[in-house]
Amino acid sequence: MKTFEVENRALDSAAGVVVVGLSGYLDAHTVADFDKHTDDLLGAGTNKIVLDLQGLSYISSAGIGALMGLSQRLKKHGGDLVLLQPTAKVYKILDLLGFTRIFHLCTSEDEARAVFQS
Amino acid sequence: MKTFEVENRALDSAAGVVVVGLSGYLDAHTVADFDKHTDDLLGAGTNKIVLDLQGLSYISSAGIGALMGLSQRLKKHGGDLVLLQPTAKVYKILDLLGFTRIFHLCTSEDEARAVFQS
Amino acid sequence: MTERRPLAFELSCPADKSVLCWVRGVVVQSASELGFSEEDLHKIELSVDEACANVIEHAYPKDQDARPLIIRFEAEPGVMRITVIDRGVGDHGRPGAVKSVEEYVNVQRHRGLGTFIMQRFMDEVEFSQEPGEGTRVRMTKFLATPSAQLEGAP
Amino acid sequence: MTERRPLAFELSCPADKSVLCWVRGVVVQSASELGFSEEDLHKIELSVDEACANVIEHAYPKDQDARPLIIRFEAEPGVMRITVIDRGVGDHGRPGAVKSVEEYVNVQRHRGLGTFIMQRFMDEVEFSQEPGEGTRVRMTKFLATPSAQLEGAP
Ligand SMILES: Nc1ncnc2c1ncn2[C@@H]1O[C@H](COP(=O)(O)OP(=O)(O)O)[C@@H](O)[C@H]1O
Ligand SMILES: Nc1ncnc2c1ncn2[C@@H]1O[C@H](COP(=O)(O)OP(=O)(O)O)[C@@H](O)[C@H]1O
Repeated sequence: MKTFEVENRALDSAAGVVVVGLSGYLDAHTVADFDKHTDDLLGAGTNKIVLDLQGLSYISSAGIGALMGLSQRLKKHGGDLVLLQPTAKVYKILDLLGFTRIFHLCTSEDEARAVFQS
Repeated sequence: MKTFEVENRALDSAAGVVVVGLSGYLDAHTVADFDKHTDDLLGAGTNKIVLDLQGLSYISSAGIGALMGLSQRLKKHGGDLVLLQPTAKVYKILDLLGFTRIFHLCTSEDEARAVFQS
Repeated sequence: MTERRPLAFELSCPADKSVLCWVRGVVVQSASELGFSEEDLHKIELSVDEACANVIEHAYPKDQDARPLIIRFEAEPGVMRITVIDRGVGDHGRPGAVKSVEEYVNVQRHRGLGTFIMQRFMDEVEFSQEPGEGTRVRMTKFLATPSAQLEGAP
Repeated sequence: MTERRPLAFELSCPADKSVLCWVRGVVVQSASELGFSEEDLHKIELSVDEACANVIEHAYPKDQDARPLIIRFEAEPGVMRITVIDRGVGDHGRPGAVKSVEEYVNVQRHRGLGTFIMQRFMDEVEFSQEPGEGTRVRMTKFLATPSAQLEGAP
């Protein structure tokens, strides 16, 4: 049974921005898949990622830590991480913990694109 | 927390038919409420009951046994029991076990009323 | 994507009628992760309910305080086993289940429907009991293979 | 109508990452029966996940086969207690949780967020451990009274 999936969808290959869609739940169990996927992207030179969270139903500290680590690595390579449209529940979790102050959250792909143009 | 409810709604007081609505689940735990309620009705002289099962989400052998007992007691007093509009799940349970051959099932109040007029 | 490992767990709670709804919820949630059809989930829910209701009603003397109800759940590829265990009297000499709904209806004292349901809805049901050691009901349900499901379709 | 009795149960399963999703499901189902708000259910779900993830990741030596994870759930009127228990090393001298998200972000090695979450989301969190006896994390959550809920509303 599938519990977590991560897949690439190019947003703007000219600008080097990759949209990555997550679905299912991101916890201590599934985070290894996420790490492997994003390692591969970084290894291929990607430094700008929009994480589409519309399909993500849950995130725990393991997942938040992975987002954190990814964000810091992208920044080190001159890029950035944008979180797109978290579900109400994932937004609530991030917000209650204070992570909405830390992450770059967007509500539309246009907004996400603009982040990387500025 | 409410897990089961049973309440009277008169259908046709002239004809002496009482509609009883069930909601929640009818199992070994909640069946005592059902028995008490229907005992009271029989004590008050009711012998024709339409059990509206639209709100019933589950039934186990304890509940089926109670329906069975009620049906037989009503018949003994010259009346009958009609089951109205079970949910798909309750219908499935009754049907898989063969109880749709035993009980009188109706899909509308009109149909239920007709049972008692014939 | 991450795949699930087979699930194995044990629940233990007091043998009180009020736990039935909760037990059903846990069992259905767990069985649904294994991919059982909705109809099979109904069958599993009802069978476990019947086994637990029997523990609650029959296993312990009325005045006994400690009344454990234990539900063991084991999944392997294609098969789920649920064992319902009590530490009760265990020497009941189970009066055989009814053979059909018609038999149940005609018998004066309505009994034996619980066992009928378990045997009808599960693929294997084994009872074991030792006087003073309690009762175990071990129920097995096989996952229908895709082809078996096709054969079953209208 | 039939009222629920307070729920009390114990789950035990192997401390394997794959059980986390299932444990969350059981705990949320059980806590929701007690009438917790959706937000409180999120908090409970995450806190239990963190405590269990710690057992899975930290409690047992890598090569140990038997790795029990035990979750005890007790409800009394207005309060729920969940205790997460392991039989592991138990002598970890828990390195204090971070004090804020900003501290967590700035620290090089990202650790301590789990404990931060439990302490932030539950009303009481008590750790106890004995070398060789394992760890217990006992978390308490009070049901908001209707008036407290009103006060919390915007
Ligand atoms: N766990 C148990 N401990 C002791 N006796 C039991 C247990 N389970 C079942 N029994 C006995 O077996 C009988 C048959 O059970 P069942 O088929 O479920 O029908 P019912 O519960 O309606 O009698 C019960 O009446 C009881 O005497
Ligand atoms: N059940 C446990 N058994 C052994 N050590 C534990 C246990 N729970 C937590 N720890 C220790 O406490 C530390 C802090 O845990 P936590 O705050 O959840 O952060 P993290 O898991 O990110 O390190 C862990 O790194 C580990 O060393």
